Amino acid sequence: MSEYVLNALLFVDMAAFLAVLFMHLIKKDSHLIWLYALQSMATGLFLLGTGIAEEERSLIMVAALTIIIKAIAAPIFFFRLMDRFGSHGSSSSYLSTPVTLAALMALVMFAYSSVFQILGMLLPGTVGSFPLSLAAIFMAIFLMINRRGVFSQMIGILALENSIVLLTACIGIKQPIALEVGIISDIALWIVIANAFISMIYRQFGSLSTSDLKQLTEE
Amino acid sequence: MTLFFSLIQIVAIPAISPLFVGIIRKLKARMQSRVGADIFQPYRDLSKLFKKDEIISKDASWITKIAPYIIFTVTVVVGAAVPIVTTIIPSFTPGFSLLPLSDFIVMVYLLALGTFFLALAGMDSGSGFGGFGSSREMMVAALAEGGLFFSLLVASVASGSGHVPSMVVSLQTLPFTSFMPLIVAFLAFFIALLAENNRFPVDNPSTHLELTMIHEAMILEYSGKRLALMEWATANKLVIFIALGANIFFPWGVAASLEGHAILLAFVLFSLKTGALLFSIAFIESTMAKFRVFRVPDLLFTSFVLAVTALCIIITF
Amino acid sequence: MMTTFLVAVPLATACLIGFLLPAKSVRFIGWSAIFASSLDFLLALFIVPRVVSVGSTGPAFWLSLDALAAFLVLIITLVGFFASLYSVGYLQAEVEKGIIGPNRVRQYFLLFELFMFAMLLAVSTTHPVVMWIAIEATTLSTAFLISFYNKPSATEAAWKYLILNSLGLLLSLLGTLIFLALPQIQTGITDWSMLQASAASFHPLAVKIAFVFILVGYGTKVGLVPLHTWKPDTYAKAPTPMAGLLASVLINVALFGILRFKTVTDASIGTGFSSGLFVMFGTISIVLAALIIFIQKNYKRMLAYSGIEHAGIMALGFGFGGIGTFAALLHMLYHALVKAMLFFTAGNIFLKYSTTKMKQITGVLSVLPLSSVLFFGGFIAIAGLPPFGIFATKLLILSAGMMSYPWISGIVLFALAVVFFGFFRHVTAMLFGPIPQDIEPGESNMLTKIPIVLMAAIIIIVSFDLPETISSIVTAAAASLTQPF
Amino acid sequence: MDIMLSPIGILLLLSVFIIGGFGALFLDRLLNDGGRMGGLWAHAFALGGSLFGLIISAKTLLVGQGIAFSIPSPLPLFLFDFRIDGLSAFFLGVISLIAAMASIYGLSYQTHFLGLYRLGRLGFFYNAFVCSLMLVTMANQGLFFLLVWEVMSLASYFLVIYEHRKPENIRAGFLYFLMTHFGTAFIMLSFFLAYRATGSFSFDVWRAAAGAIDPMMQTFIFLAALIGFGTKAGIIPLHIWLPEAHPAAPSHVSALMSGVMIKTAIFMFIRIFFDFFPIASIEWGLTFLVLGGISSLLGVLYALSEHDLKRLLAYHSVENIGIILLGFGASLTFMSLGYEKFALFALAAALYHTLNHAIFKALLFLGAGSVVAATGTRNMEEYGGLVRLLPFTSAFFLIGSLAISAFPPFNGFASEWLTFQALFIGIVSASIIVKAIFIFAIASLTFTGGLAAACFVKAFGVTFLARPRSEEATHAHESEWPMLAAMGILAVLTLVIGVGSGFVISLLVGIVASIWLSNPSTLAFPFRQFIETRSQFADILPLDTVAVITLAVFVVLTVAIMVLSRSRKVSYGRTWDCGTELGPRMEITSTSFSRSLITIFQGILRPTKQTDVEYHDEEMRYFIKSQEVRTGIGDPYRQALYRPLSAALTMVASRVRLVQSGNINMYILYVFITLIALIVWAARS
Repeated sequence: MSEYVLNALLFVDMAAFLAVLFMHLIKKDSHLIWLYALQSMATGLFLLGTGIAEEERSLIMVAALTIIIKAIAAPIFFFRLMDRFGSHGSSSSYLSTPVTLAALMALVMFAYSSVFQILGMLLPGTVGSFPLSLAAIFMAIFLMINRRGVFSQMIGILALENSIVLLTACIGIKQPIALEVGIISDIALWIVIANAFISMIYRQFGSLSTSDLKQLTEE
Repeated sequence: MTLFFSLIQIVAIPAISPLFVGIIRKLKARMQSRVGADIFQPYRDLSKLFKKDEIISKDASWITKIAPYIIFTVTVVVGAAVPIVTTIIPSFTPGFSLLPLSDFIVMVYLLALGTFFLALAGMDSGSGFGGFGSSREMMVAALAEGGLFFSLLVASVASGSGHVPSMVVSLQTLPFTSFMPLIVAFLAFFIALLAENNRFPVDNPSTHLELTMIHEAMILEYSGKRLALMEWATANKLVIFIALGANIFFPWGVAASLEGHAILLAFVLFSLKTGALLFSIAFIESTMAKFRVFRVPDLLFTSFVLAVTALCIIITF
Repeated sequence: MMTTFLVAVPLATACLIGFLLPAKSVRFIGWSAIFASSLDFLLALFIVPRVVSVGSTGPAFWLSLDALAAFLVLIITLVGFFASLYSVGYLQAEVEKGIIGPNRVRQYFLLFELFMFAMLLAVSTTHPVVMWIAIEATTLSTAFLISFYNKPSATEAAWKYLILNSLGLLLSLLGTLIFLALPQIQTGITDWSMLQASAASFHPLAVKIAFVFILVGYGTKVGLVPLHTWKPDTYAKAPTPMAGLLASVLINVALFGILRFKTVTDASIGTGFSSGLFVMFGTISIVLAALIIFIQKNYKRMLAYSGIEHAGIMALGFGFGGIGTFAALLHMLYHALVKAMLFFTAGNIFLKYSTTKMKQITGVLSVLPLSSVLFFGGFIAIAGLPPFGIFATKLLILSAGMMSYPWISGIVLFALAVVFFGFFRHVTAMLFGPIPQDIEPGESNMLTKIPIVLMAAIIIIVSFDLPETISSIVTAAAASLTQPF
Repeated sequence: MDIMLSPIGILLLLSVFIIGGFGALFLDRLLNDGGRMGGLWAHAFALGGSLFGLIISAKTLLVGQGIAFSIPSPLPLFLFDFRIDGLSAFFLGVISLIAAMASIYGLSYQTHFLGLYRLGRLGFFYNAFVCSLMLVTMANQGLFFLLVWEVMSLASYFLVIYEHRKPENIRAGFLYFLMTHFGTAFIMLSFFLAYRATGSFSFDVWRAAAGAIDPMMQTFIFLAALIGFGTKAGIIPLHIWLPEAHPAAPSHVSALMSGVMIKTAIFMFIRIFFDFFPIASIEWGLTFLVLGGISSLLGVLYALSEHDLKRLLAYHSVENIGIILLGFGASLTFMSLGYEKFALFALAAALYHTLNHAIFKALLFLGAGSVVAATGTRNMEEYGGLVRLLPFTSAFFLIGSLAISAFPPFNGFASEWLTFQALFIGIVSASIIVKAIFIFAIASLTFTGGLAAACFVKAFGVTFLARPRSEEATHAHESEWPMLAAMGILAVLTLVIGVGSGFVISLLVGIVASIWLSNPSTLAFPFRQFIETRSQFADILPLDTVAVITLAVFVVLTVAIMVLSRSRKVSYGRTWDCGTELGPRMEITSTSFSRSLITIFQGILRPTKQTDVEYHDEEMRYFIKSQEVRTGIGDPYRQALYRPLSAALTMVASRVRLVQSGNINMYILYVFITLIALIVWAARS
């Protein structure tokens, strides 16, 4: 592939990484949805770019599907959901912002550490940056740990899934089209179920904060 | 000849035991500056009791009826095996001698069998005294057994054999120097003798005061021939202990053979030794006060400790 | 052909129940579910001997059963059959008591069949990603079953189940993709045999990290400590037949996933790495479960922790290798049956006492004569006491462990004693004692009694003389696990 | 080789019990007569089976040829390996003898449970229990042994909680099964260590590889075996289940448990320390001596302070196990000091006491069973005057008491005398410590003898003599003939084995010699020669002469006195009562009987006394309405050992419970930390 395409893909990869980074910093859930849409769009574009560059018709199809479902349909679905929650659409985090940033920085350093260096070199394709998407994965998991909101945990899972897809695209694994569609339909189904649960939680608990979900203990 | 001698050996102890009791009473009376009955009075008491009728409590069972016989038999059987004058073991037919009976463990446990039935008989009539007497008796017997057993064990280890007659024979040859542990063992044995025969510091044989009597409480319900048997058995037991004490811990002079002069010498020495023992028993009875019941265990534990120290000395040197 | 038909049956019944049958015909839905699972069980009985003779059924639409898969299919269909029987009885009793409306039964059996389909698909696929999708489908299908009673605590349990399992599965997806990305295999569909064949050429570090992702991913599904936290809540809040099925069979399916990748890792870097991980997870699971069972207050949570403990025992078995693998596989069968029976009898107790707090339950022996005896029998089996099979497998695993990890086997031996201590204390407290006033003795309907009696019979048969086919399939499976071809 | 001694014979033996057990269950279900027929069926088959077992053991001993065969099993390490040599034949004989007596007793005793509990269940578990007891002596492979051992514990657990409507039975059963499982965990540990050291579970391999085990591993194996089998034997710190479980079971089962089940632990001790690993150092012998001494002394002291008849007998089992361990410890010490002959002699003493204790303890428990069945309560304070209502039972109980208190013509004395002789040999051994421990052992044996006599005067006197102390005691009636027959046979046995001690000693020395002299291939052991040359043992303890002389003198004396005093009248009046009417409360009770001894040993027993006074009105506190005194003895084991253990476990468990904090973020953090940690570990390794 040409030099120009590689730089473009690197930029898109960086965009997805930044989207996950900002997810930690904002408070309102609606912003979360925008950032998720951004990350999905970046992933879709990345797939599209690699597909076009390598004339892989199936990859282009997958990219289109990702963009339609994850970048467009899901956020609209989330926004319609958000209207019902009104003022509860925000969630605080356990660690204060500076400490969160320090933790994220540690995770990024861990992703770039020697442990994964060898792994990066080993894997065939070196499109985009392997450690970057690995860092995105760790940050997505950390988002779920840090945020008190049930909604942000769901977004955390979806962001994690996006970064995994991005990582596999970086490595350049050629999946048969049926499996890719299978995974995407799984995620779509998951989104529907998760939102059903979120509305149930809202109806039964009256709030979206995980600190209310604490009755099930050993006592 | 041996058949006749064996029969004498069996009859000897029951014959002389009332005499010993009579002597002790006489000595006690003298020490308390009383004239006291003559030494053959116990014989007359026994014959009187044998001629009297009997009253048995209707609550009592067959154990009350049979116990006196068992206890008396036990004392006779053990008495047969105790060397009084000679160390020859009475035997009726060549294969059938009283050797097994002369093992000191068999003796101790046979006497314990007697005490067992005595205690049961005590409880059988259902009166408060009997029950309490048996409880006290079993306590004393249980604790005294330690001292008794270990003192005899010291003699057995010193002589290297379990049978009393052979113990006496080999102890006679023991040099004087190594006799010190045997003296300590004798002290332990003497305390055990006083405890087992309900003599003074542990129990008062002559009283019927509820607080102080242990042995007397158990035979309170008896009368007539059964009471005679009980009294006689107690006397037998006393003679057995005295004979054991005299002949094991002071073995000299016990005749090894059946000639006349050896028997005569043995007889004299035996009466000297037993006289001394009887005198000491009488002396203790008239000078010492009876111990409180819960001080008796300390006395018996001292006897046990004495015996164990004697054993340790014997083994190490 | 057989396997595709086997996998398709539950899917067909799901569609049948979902679309064709009206919600009101509860009886018909129940019987169709029972028919489907019995058909599946017969198919499995037919397939297993063939797999024993042939080695593995021919691939059709990515589906092929080798020895290990066939053994698991047998377990799934066996326990599935009893679960469907019991579910019909249980739901019928619950509808009578008015806890749930009749239309919920349809939703229950729809999700039940989807769940069975997903498990059978997961076990019989050749492609790792398809297996992943199938296991993800099990999570999705059971999510609503856990929040079946629409109580806040049920929703909370379902939410934790969903989030934690999805996180785990995404990690295992990453692991699978790394495995697939390893240099040589770039061409399209890969299956287990191809993965194992090219395993020798993988780079050791890459394989280790990929296996770690797989182990943590599917480990969350198995419920190994410290990834187990969703399990007690789920089994406490889910309807008891479903909890029984989850507790007994889903562990095996998830373990199956890990075992597949274990063979690949062992082929490339030797057994040291993976067995060390398995033993570490196994020991921690047993010790923690032992301690928490000791002071447990809720009998369904106690059964959940017993599930964690037995997952730990199985992990130990696979970690120790040699006889341990054979014993662990056998343990899968015994544990699945006994745990399901325990849950079903606990379900009967719940139907009668309608509380899960052990403090309020006494005199079960006189209230439910049959269920209590089987509950006590189940306890004796699960605690590994002689007449039942788990005693043998427990001893075999520990003796296998004695050779390689003596200290760990010692600790595990005493942890199992603590488990027995806690479990026994609770069971005796529940079984004996006077009957509480407001409980009238007597079992509920027939369908809650037949399955547990049949299961007890099967447990005794399988424990006393292991049928020939089962022991040969287990030896074949163990062989495939220990020396990959 | 007739079929009796072949594998078919053994399998036939086991099938008898299986048919008996399942037949009982089936009959119980079939005819709804409360299980009477099922119970009869079960006990009849158990009787047949035990007689069959008795014949097998006798034949094996006489022929002097052991049997060894194995049945393959589907599981890899499992192998149903049977082996009957001299030692297992002896224990099989003891088990079958007591099981036969218990079954005869059970035939009519079980009717007491009619209407309360189903008898088929009792029959089934009874057969399972006896069958597993017999199998324990035959198992020759580690895992097979563990299987049979746990089946034995399980069957006896169900028998202990047979009367499950009584809460104290449930508690007793719970404690019993828990302690046995705790013991089995240790046994498993010792077997696994042996497996690790020798590479196989088969006992034959262990025998072969005994020398090659390194001392550290060997100490662990012995320690684990000591704790494991010590729990089943009831050695002092591990005995707390014994006085709870044995009284709870039906009497013929507690006779079996107390007489025989705890002996299986002794059997395994002998197997491990003499047969598999005959390389134990002297410390082990001394440990057993000390444990035996302590167990016997404390066992008899606790028995003294009991006023529940069956608990008293259970504590006596602890005491007698102590005596057996004294013999066993002495033989172990002699073995390590190199005196083989004395070791053989001491072990014969231990086996002799095992046989004797099995017989007279079974007799006493069956007697106690009749008393409890007749009066309906186990509290001795409510007995009294039963000697007239239960003449035969009281006679047999008296013979049992004489035997257990070791009085000469009876078997108890013979084995205790032998143990004494073994201990005497120990005194003259070399080092000071060994001498000191042997002196301690002799002291404990002496005091145990004395205190046991006191305890049984109390037990027999309070139960049978004087006047009934309660209403129930007055309605007691004699038990049916099978129960009396069983007790009768046992009573005669105590006398026969006691008087025939010469023959029995030669038999035991033959058995003990078979452990070392039976060549591994043909399993033949030179038992017959010992029987022929029994004359050499005849003069050791000829109790027969003692018995004959005592009897002769007794007869002569009685006849003489009868004749002499035939003219004297015997009249029956009231007991001397100082003028006041003697009520039942004025007799001595078991508590007051043993109060003096308890006060003497208060340092050890820590007696507790609790007085609650109830006044007519609380403020004035002058007029006492009622006063209650509750006396008991301290239980140091629960306070010092078992409660702190379970409290620590609960404390740790409640700490660990915080893992399940309920907060989902924490759960995800667990997953994340595990992931990171494992990745770092994988990268580094």
